[in-house]
Amino acid sequence: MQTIKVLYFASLRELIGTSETSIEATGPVGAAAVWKAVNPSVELPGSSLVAINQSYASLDSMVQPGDEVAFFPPVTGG
Amino acid sequence: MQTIKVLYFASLRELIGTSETSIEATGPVGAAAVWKAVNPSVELPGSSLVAINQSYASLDSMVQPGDEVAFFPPVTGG
Amino acid sequence: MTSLIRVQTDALEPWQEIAKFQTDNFNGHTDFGATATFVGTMRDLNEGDEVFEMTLEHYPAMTEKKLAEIVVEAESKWPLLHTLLMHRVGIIKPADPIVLVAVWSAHRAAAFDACRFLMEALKHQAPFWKKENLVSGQSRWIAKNTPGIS
Amino acid sequence: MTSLIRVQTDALEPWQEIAKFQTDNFNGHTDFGATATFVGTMRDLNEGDEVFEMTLEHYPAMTEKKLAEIVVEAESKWPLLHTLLMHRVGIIKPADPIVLVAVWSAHRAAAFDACRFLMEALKHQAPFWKKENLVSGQSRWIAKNTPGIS
Repeated sequence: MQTIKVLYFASLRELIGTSETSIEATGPVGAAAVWKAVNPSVELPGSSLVAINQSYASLDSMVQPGDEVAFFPPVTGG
Repeated sequence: MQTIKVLYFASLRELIGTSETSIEATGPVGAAAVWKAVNPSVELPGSSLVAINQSYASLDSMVQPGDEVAFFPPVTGG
Repeated sequence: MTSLIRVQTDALEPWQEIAKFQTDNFNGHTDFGATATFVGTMRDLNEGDEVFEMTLEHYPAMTEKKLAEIVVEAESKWPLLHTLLMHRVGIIKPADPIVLVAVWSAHRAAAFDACRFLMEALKHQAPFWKKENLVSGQSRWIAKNTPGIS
Repeated sequence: MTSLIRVQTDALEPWQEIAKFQTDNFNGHTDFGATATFVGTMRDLNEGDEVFEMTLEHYPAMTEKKLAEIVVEAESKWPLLHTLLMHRVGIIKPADPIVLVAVWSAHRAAAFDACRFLMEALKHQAPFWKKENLVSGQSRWIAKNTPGIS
């Protein structure tokens, strides 16, 4: 059993009310399923982006135990 | 009778050996004819540019008495 | 070849930073003929509303990784000699510089192209988010960037 | 709106000039979100030959007129707020900055496009000529510019 770290940024951080949480996992789990596991009652906003270990991924991508997964809105830097 | 000022720059200045000369004119004369009048024995190099009163012109353009006409090679600033 | 990437909460003085980067690393070098730079500065008006200040949030570990990736990508596409990339985070006030991109190359086409590429890649990929605090007292997250092509 | 065009024999310090132009004319303004700049610097190698120094000649009355025209043209094509254009003439040594173009606009697309347009227009239209004095002792006029599009 290993931890998957879950991060939220910007408007998603405010929507969830926290910047970080975690779940325990014994095997790979889809990014969408990670969201559902930690936020069972909140739908992920449609324009949201996902990163696994600081690289862009999709909701279908598999998150491994020990990974860091982040959910955030479209980026607006520069 | 009025003066037409003739200027040369860069390699054309060196070709002619002077930066400025002039001719007298009573009426309009083509830029090519101005060159011929002041440099009867030197052919204008093919890539040369012409400016009349500090604006680009062509060899067919008419130079008026009192005008300034300049002959120079392609520009290479910046 | 020198590349410097920096994300900072301190005020950014772009022209001083460019001059310093050049002096520190390659002053007097005769291999670069072209330097192209871009500076993005905070405006006090957005979508018709007066903006009092902005909060710039980022995802530090990913920002670092992503900015390094886009610099490597630019260096693979164009023959760049040096690259400087700086970005503010935290509280930003109107007229504050937010982002600086500067590239040095032998010729101008590469410098212009790479500078613009870096700026667009940064805006579309680097995990920064802007929240506007309006003069009216309201605040809002900026939903998306303005287009980079007119 | 401020435009400054200057042709000078003195050394050109581009980053200081940009900072000074901004401080003197529109420091703290909140209407520009984008500044794009280009600096052209003398290299010591051209077409395989080592260049010792360069002589930059121009046609003063026409240079002034032509540079003013291209700034007006850029201002008619893009919503520019400020434009700075500086060019060296006389004796130039390797690593010396030769030309500086800087534009300020509300958004980045206009700033990038206008900066590049000004640079290309300057190179193709402004009556400057470069003569290279080679390390070998020979000297030669540069026949034409390198292309601006890669």
